[in-house]
Amino acid sequence: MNTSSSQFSQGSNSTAKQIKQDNPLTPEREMVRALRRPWYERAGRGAQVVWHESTKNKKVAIGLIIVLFFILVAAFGPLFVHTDPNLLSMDAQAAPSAAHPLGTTALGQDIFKQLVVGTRSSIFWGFLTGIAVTIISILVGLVGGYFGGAVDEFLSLLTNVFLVLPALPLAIVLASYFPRGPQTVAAVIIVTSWSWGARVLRAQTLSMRSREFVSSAKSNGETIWRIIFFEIFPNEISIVAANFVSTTLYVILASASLEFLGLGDPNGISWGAMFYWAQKDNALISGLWWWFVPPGICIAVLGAGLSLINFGIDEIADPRLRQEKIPKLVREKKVIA
Amino acid sequence: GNGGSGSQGKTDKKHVLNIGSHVGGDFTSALSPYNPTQVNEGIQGMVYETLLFFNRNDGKITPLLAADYKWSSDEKQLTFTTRQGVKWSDGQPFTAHDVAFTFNMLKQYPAADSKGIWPYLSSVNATDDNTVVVTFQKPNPPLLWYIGGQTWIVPEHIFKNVDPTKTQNQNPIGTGPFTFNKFSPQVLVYKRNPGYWDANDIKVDELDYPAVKDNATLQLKMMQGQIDWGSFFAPNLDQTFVAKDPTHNHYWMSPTDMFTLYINLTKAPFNQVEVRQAISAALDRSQLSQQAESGYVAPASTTGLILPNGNSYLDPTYQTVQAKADAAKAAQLLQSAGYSKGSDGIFAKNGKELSFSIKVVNGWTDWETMAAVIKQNLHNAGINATVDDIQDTAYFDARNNGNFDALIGGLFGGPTPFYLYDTHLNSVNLSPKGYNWGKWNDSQTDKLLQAYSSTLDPDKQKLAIQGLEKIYATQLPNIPLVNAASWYEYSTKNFTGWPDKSNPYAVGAAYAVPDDLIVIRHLTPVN
Amino acid sequence: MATQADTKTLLEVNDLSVDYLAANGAVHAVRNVNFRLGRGEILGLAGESGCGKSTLAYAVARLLRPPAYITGGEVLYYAGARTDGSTRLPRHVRATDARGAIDVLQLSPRDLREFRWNELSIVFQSAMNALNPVMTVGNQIMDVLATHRRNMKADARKRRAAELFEMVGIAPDRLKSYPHELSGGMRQRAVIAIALALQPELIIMDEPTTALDVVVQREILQLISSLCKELSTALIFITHDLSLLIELADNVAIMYAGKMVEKAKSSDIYLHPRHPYSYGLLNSFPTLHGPQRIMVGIPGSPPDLRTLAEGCSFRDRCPFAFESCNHITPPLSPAVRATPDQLAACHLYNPALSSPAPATQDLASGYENLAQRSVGGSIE
Amino acid sequence: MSTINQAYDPTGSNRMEEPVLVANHLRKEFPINDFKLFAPRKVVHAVEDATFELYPGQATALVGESGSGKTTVARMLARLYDPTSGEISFRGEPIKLQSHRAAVLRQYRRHVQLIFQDPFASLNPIHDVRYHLSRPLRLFGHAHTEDEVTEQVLALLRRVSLSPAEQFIQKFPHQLSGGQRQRIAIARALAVHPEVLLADEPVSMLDVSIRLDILNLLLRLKKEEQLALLFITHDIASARYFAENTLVMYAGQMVEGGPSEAVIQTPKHPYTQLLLAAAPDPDRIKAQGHGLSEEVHARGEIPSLINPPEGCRFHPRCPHAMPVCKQHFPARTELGNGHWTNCFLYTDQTIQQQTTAPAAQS
Amino acid sequence: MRHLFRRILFYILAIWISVTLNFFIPRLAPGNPAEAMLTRLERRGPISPATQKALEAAFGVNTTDSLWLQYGKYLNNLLHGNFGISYIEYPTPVITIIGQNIVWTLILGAVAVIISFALGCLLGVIMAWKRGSFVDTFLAPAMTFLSAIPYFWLALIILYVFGFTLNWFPFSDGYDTSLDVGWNSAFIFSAVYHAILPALTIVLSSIAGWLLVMRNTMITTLSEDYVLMANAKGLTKGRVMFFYAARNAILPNITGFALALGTIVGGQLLTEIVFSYPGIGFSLLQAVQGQDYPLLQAIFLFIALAVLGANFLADLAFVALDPRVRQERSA
Ligand SMILES: Nc1ncnc2c1ncn2[C@@H]1O[C@H](COP(=O)(O)OP(=O)(O)OP(=O)(O)O)[C@@H](O)[C@H]1O
Ligand SMILES: Nc1ncnc2c1ncn2[C@@H]1O[C@H](COP(=O)(O)OP(=O)(O)OP(=O)(O)O)[C@@H](O)[C@H]1O
Ligand SMILES: [Mg+2]
Ligand SMILES: [Mg+2]
Repeated sequence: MNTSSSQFSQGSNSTAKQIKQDNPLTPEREMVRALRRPWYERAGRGAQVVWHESTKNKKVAIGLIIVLFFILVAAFGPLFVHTDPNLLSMDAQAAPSAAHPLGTTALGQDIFKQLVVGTRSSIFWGFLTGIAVTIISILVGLVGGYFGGAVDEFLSLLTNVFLVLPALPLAIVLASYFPRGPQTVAAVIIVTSWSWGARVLRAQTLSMRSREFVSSAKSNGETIWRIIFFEIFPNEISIVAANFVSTTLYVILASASLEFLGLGDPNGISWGAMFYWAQKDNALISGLWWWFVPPGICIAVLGAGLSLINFGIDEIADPRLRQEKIPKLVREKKVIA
Repeated sequence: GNGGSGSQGKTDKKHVLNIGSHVGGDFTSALSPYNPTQVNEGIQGMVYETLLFFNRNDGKITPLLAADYKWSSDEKQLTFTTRQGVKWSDGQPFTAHDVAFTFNMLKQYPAADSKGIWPYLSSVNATDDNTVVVTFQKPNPPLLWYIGGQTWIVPEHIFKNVDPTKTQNQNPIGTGPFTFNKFSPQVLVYKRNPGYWDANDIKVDELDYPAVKDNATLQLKMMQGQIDWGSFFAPNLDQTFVAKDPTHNHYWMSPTDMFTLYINLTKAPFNQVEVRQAISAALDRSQLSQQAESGYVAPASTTGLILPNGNSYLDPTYQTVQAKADAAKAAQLLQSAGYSKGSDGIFAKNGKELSFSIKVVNGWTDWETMAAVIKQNLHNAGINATVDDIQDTAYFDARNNGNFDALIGGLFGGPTPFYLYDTHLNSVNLSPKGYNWGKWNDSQTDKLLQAYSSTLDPDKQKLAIQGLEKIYATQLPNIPLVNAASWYEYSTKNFTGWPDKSNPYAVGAAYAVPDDLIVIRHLTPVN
Repeated sequence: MATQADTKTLLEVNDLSVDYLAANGAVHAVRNVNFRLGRGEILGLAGESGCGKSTLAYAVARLLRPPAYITGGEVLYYAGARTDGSTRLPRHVRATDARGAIDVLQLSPRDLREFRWNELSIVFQSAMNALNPVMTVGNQIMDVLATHRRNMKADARKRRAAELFEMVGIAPDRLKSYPHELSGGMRQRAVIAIALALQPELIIMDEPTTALDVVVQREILQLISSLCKELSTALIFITHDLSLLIELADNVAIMYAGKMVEKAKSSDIYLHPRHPYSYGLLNSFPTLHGPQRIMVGIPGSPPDLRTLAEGCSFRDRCPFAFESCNHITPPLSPAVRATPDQLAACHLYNPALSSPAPATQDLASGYENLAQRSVGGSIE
Repeated sequence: MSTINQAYDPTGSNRMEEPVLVANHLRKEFPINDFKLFAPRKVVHAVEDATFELYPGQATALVGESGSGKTTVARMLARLYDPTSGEISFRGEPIKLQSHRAAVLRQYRRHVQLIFQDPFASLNPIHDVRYHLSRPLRLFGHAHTEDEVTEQVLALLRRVSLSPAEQFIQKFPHQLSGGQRQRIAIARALAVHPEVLLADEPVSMLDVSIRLDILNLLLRLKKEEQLALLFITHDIASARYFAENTLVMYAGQMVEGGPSEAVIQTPKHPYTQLLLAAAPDPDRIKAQGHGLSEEVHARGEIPSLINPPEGCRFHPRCPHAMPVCKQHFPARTELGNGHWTNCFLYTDQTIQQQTTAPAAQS
Repeated sequence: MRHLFRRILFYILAIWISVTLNFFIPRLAPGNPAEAMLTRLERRGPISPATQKALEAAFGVNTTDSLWLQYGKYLNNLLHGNFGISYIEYPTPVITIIGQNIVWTLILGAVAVIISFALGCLLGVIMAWKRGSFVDTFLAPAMTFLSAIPYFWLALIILYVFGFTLNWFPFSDGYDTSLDVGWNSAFIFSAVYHAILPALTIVLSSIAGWLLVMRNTMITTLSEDYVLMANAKGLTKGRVMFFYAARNAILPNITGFALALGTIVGGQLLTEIVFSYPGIGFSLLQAVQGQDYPLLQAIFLFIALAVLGANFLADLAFVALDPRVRQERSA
């Protein structure tokens, strides 16, 4: 392309010169400086916008409060528990009391402490796994969706295969044959659950790819990676966020189930381990409801919080879903609908 | 079915006993008593009988198919006189030839010889219709339990040409009080055998063995009266079971075996006896008993004797069972072994902390709890133990191949204390599939075992046992934790006559064979 | 208003107002609109995007969905005898006054269902979305017949549907097609066929042809206008393309910011628009003939419909705005004595406030000045 | 009343200037997916044989029914589509069409920019105006520091009359009206400092007043920057208003072209005539009173481009169709003053006058 | 053509991957089936080395074949429909075990999933239609909470309350085991009676998902022009609600429904465990614990087939329900 490139370079020089002439530096240094903004300020504003947008939606607000509460408990709760929550004592099967706010297990362990400390592992692994699953689905979905062709063919075949692999049975098989512990549960869940998000994102990317602003960025001269990660990806944030939230909920439920089945680490401290022991030690038959009920409530409340955020995201993304308040005039029947 | 017990039966007053001993999946048709993988509940005992019954609670022997037995003076020959008038359930007469056939069949199919008797025998012959002579390679009287008490006599005319480990045995023909009636994956049904040689003693008309998926369900079913006889471990039965119907619901956990902490004697630091003693001293066995076993069983004696059953053998020196932890003693022992306490409270030698892992089977919650208690006890004494909770197959793999620091395991008892020592300490059993998992290889022990097994003299035997007790208690080839019971729950709503502490005529567990046969013979329906 | 209603009047809209009651304030999308529509009349409704044309149309058909609410006014419908001498509306749909007018806004849901499509049908802005994608177009026509002509036999319905399709120029065998199998133009015609199914007295069409190219568009418009003439059906036709409207409609109404600012015969509007906004609109279309002139359109942007004060809402963009425009809302009234049917809402024609009334040339020069000012610098 | 001083002369000085971009026999076929077992692979014949030139400082309008291939032509010129065959020359040099090298494409795009048909879709909703305008500046090295970027973005915004610029710079697309968006899209193309601007129906979706705004803006830019413009529309009146030259497309074929005034006032091709007849024209009212005129007769729809009619694609709808129209696509007939058409109606005349057979077409 | 080819390739690959994973994963773990068997056998005392060896021989554990050779043999057997003999239920053929169990799983699962889907969609439609009403405002958050409850937890509590404490329903088994299995009224009644609690829990825990998704798609659909047009046509409420709105809104849920149908076989494991209900899920768990390779592999194959079958059905359903995909169907 020797000829062409010389032809091009000549052109660009002349145009550039021309522009310079047309626009002599105007006395707008002031304005430019006023528009200059350090990154942290911009990031701060971005966060502010996100916060504002999300708290405007009541569902998201309630969901966020719930999830934040659990995150705080996970982060700081264990700092207030000074003894090993799995410490056995002879004060077994005690009903809730001042000494043991949630009573004790059949082995005399303090349930409240277990719950608080267990929150950390459940939340930490839940979110970590959620993040990992999300990242994998983003990579697979975006790359497959954008490039199309053989890459996509392969990736979507893989996705579809993993989509139909039975998750829970596979998880059980995997979890039983690897060392016990949250890492295994997390790995198993990652393997079995990335495909759904990847599929959704691929479909989205596929439709994004043919959107005009992508073509327009292309015709503007942007590179492929920049188009994928700066033009397409940010538009899928709400899907990614929703996917992350629902994956996290799924992860928390799935890992509780696996741990309940004894495929976790029974000696660890987590909500799932609490279920395991409560069930094995006949908590329900023995009437030890305070052992069996709290972790279930915790998961359900946290899960409901996550679902609320999810619905909120849906509503933010699709204004039609927003619940408009019925105006006073309407309620007073002063107007005709 | 719910409430399908005899007392609620209709006009014909059929007395049905519901037995909950199959916990797990569905039934498969495994009707040969010598199937190596599994045998359906009721086949051994209810259909096929043994020659003798050994009561593991007190060591007493009751004749069954054998009317009598006799040792030769050199203890190399054992002669059984078979019971007369016994018929197979197909009407054919039972004779000594069937007995001889059964033993020779085990020789032919070693896989069926699950107790491993033939390595000690040279021949088994029926000298006439009522007499069977068992000839030993060398004297071994303890083998009588396996020969008389654990060998299921099968009819020659049925098993003549089949491999007992493979045969489907669709229509089991035995001498026992019940005949197999119906198979379904969910339930096994046995009907009373009217031609049983002791038919008058049998008051139960039908046995139902429903398949139950887990212990919790079994317990719920028992509490609803759907099951009369159960064999399962569940914590806190006093509160969750007995208290719901104190007049009828009972349990009795007769100690027949023992739980122990196996330590790998081939590894440092466990090859140091002081360390083993320190670990033993650090344990709070009463806590183990209370928390892991809900107090059903007593703390174990470090002699390896299952008390109180083995009381008659007990060397008075070891009268007291060390139930409480003695951290000071443990510390002293460790110091004598060259350990010193580090800043974090853990003993160390040459910069190496005293720390090891304990393997337990995932899902066996009593063991898991034991491990947790042990970990905590040891931690209090400055020993760092971690719990390695693994899948059962991984556990057996590690156990059989010696890939462990320590593991919780069971010691199998028997009618006398000898069996436990022999199974787990005899150097013969060092082989990979043997039960000497800790690799205890001690000539003194072997000698004492030999001394016991070559005599019929109770005094000599007691002496040998006491020697073994001493070795156990001082050397600690493994560290006994608590006794292990045969789990046994029952309801007197429909049947009475169950074995219990005051009348320990048999081990109560429904899976204990042929104890189940003995229990059935004692049961009477409530009207 | 309604005193001189004659038998030719079909629809009378009095003081109709519609608000979008949104969280951040009410949008006054239609404000006190009055007009009358005769039988068989084609009324064109034009105006900038967002001035409330669709909202007005939906309000007349009572099809508004929350957050839109009708806050006042009445929509009187005179259900006359049809050519076959019958009234199609059932007895129980009661007239609200002596002349047999029905206030559409007061109908119960049940009566409304009877009223709809029998008397008034509507064609939505885009045909692509107005058809149920999982139902054949034939079924969507027959649906109407089955609901409103209950004693019609199934094969009669089928015949009628085929007839309608033929009428709009689609082969009847396409009745079995799903919407996606038809081209845009065919879909558009299918929707029109549905609108014609019951031969209502009034059809409302909301920008039915924006998605089409000129040739197809013209075909459809010809079809519609001939059908209206044939069946003497009244039509309200909405678009922001004034030149189209002037060709098609008998009368044209121009809306601005929720109000009607001018209403007149289409030729009147074309030849001498009275309201400065109407003039601006007409002046925004390049023409095919005549000299080429520089055009500027209407500078500025429409006001926020949330915060409308008294006064003329066009005043900020009007080259002729004067003091009174800021305070007094101009009523829609005859502008120039010579053309009494041409109504405009502008103070320029109110002798009390301003005189003399400007001629079309005056309006032109006003805009001309504006043009000179805005582009004069760059184009000589 | 001032007329626009249309500074062109079809045969005059501007024409003498070299064309900056030349399309030579461009053709585009889109393959379509087909799940039938043994059927031959189908294609959409979207553009057949498009040939034209773009001159600096001049606008060329491309009109035609929807689906006639206008956008496809523009996209080929912008190198978003690869032409199936044909040639594009930029400043007299042919561009290697099959080359996919990103760097080469980028070099080309530095000079030829496309304004997309739809202002609502062609701006990324999550990026603000600054981002949209700064990217081309940075990509093509027109600005390096943050301040330089800001400065030039402000200048661009003023250029398209978006003021106050310092407010618009922070806005997001959804905060802009359609006309404002369209102007951002134009500014974005201008940020590259292109020599050729391909404007694809920049006004079809807009309100009349905004529409004029944009047309006037483009007119100004054409003059100021000596831009070569391709102006795509289906509104023939806008073409007349805006462009010196007009090309008419029908079903992927170019059927008529030449100076706008000539094409619009004296349309030759039957399709152009139909198009003009169909265009809304209030002037007709004067003659006929109100009501739609009944003079448009060409019923029928744009033909399928998968199985296009042989020969002239307009023949199924053409009132003057002759047997020959079904067999051959007519050659281009020059009608003088740069006005040409592809129609057999006019070739006959040519033959008679010159008594020679028309030269074989390539 | 390409589409069909791709589809077939997908089915084959999916089956192959799931079959392969299940061949290797268990075999990579420590221990072997014979050792797993000891768990059960040792309950009655120690087992002689000879018997242990016999076990290993029976299970083919002591083979000298390399893992790859075994894999080849295994694939070959599969191709010949030979699933082998179960280890944990030795010597029952695997196919018998699956045959016994799969019916229970399928019937309970299909009934529960279909009820849950139908009910959830119906409620979702009604909630969307009555948007903002009491039903909508309070049911939606309640459902959110319900959908976040761990399934087994809910099931255990229901079992405990209704099965045990109140004793209204049986809490274990698929039928009254004293009855004979057969097509008689007593058996069917008993089977239905036993299925109520498990089905109820499945419905309860999954209905919320359907309901909320359906509600959202329905709300979106209700704002479509064709629904407005249907109203404008004066059609009856029911016709608009079901034939115009719900009919379209349900389409996006079909895929989810297919996946849910596909997970019936594998997904009911917790139900089967908690309610001691016969079925393939419980067998799977046992096979896993007993390292019963043949049973495990066969169950997995069946699950994979079920999932793919459901997918296939969904493909068909989609084509039947959405005329638009009949024309072009993209992978
Ligand atoms: N849901 C809504 N909430 C608030 N305001 C709305 C809503 N829908 C429409 N509007 C406002 O109501 C006004 C009138 O809208 P309408 O759709 O009637 O305009 P239009 O004249 O039909 O415009 P177009 O020509 O673009 O179709 C507009 O200013 C619009 O912004
Ligand atoms: N990517 C594509 N794949 C297949 N066919 C296409 C593709 N793009 C355009 N077409 C077809 O090519 C033909 C020309 O399309 P094009 O978009 O160029 O028309 P247009 O003249 O710009 O129409 P409009 O005025 O509606 O924008 C149409 O029939 C269209 O369906
Ligand atoms: Mg509108
Ligand atoms: Mg186009």
